[in-house]
Amino acid sequence: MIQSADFSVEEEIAKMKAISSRMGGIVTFLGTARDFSKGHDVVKLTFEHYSKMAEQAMLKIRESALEQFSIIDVMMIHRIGEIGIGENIVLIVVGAEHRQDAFTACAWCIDELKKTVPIWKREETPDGQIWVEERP
Amino acid sequence: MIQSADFSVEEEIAKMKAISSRMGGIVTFLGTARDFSKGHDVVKLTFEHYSKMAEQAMLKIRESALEQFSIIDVMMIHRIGEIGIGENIVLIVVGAEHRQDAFTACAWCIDELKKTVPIWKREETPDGQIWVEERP
Amino acid sequence: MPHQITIRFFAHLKDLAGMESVSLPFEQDCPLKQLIAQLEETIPALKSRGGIQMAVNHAFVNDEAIIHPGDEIAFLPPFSGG
Amino acid sequence: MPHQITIRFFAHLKDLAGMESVSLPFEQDCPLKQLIAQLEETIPALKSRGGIQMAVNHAFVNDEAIIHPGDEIAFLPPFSGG
Repeated sequence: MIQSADFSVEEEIAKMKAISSRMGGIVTFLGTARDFSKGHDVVKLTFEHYSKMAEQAMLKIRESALEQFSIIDVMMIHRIGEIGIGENIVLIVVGAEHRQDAFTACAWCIDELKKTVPIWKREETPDGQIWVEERP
Repeated sequence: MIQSADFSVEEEIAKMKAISSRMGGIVTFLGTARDFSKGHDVVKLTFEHYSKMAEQAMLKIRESALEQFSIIDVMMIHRIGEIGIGENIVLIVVGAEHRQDAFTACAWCIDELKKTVPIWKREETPDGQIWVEERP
Repeated sequence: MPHQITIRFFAHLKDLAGMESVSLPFEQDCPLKQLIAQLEETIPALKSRGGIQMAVNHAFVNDEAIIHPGDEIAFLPPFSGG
Repeated sequence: MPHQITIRFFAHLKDLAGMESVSLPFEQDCPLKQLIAQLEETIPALKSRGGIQMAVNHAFVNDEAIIHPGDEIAFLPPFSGG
């Protein structure tokens, strides 16, 4: 899901837990806005996306993760628009019977999101705005 | 920390975020009580611990993780006493500048906790109580 | 939609192109690379693009893809979400 | 504390021993293995222990460790936290 509103990690985990009582491990990745990046200060972030394509790419990651890992479910949210330092950017929640599968799938999903979802970050720095293009 | 009370994932993540504005990734492992284990139903869990030794072992894991991984901080909570199906058992929150370090450290901490912290799980099943001894 | 195509720019390409999107009259199928060549004449800054991926109707394509009237073409710089 | 030691049992060993802990009179230093041998005579079920680790004063030790009056000795079955 792509949205400008913030999300609650607790609520998203609660939704994940509600899916199955077989769930033994939930691994979560939360990406937040840092005040420093590659040697310069950052004051604020703005995320832009190619709406339809980004939604499709997120769905594809979910389907592919469910196919290739022994997990029960995976949920992804990415925020767009203006995001202040310390605020939430992205959340990935993976529920599995066993923790190793959840760790592997969660790390894979965030890597894949960065590679395949058309979302772009603009950093506002004391010296102006920078569109970030490297994959961290 | 070892406690019988439940914890709030959101609050623990908020505490982690407050530690540093350099934090870019927070990886969380939440272990919850499953209703099924190694072929039998589980109705309830009870955790027992060797208090002083368990606290020491948890501190040692934290120190060791801070030493060997590029992370900003790590926080661990394990509950003891009675725990119903679907309830939280253990939480590990790792904050880092970069996500790979957070994933690696979080997975290491939960492995290490299972290996080195004197905590024991008793499963209540429809056929009686079982002290679990294998390392999952 | 028929007889025209829409071209969309994102991130720094939007700044380079000076616009977010443009609709152009378009009558006859042609390879994407031909369309790009034409655009580069109008917007020379596009020539400096590196690592750009192209999408047609929300699917990644290469330069050889054939563009039809009604298509939505997008210039996508390297992503930086997450 | 002097002139006695405390022995603690956990998890299924607590059930086997029929007690959580016991304090025994103890005057003279001796190796842990000697103490364990004595305990096994009193509580035969302890003989069947597998994968048990021993701790003295909250630190892991092996059978050769020397026990002193005042020590706390713990029988620790394989852990199952997390």
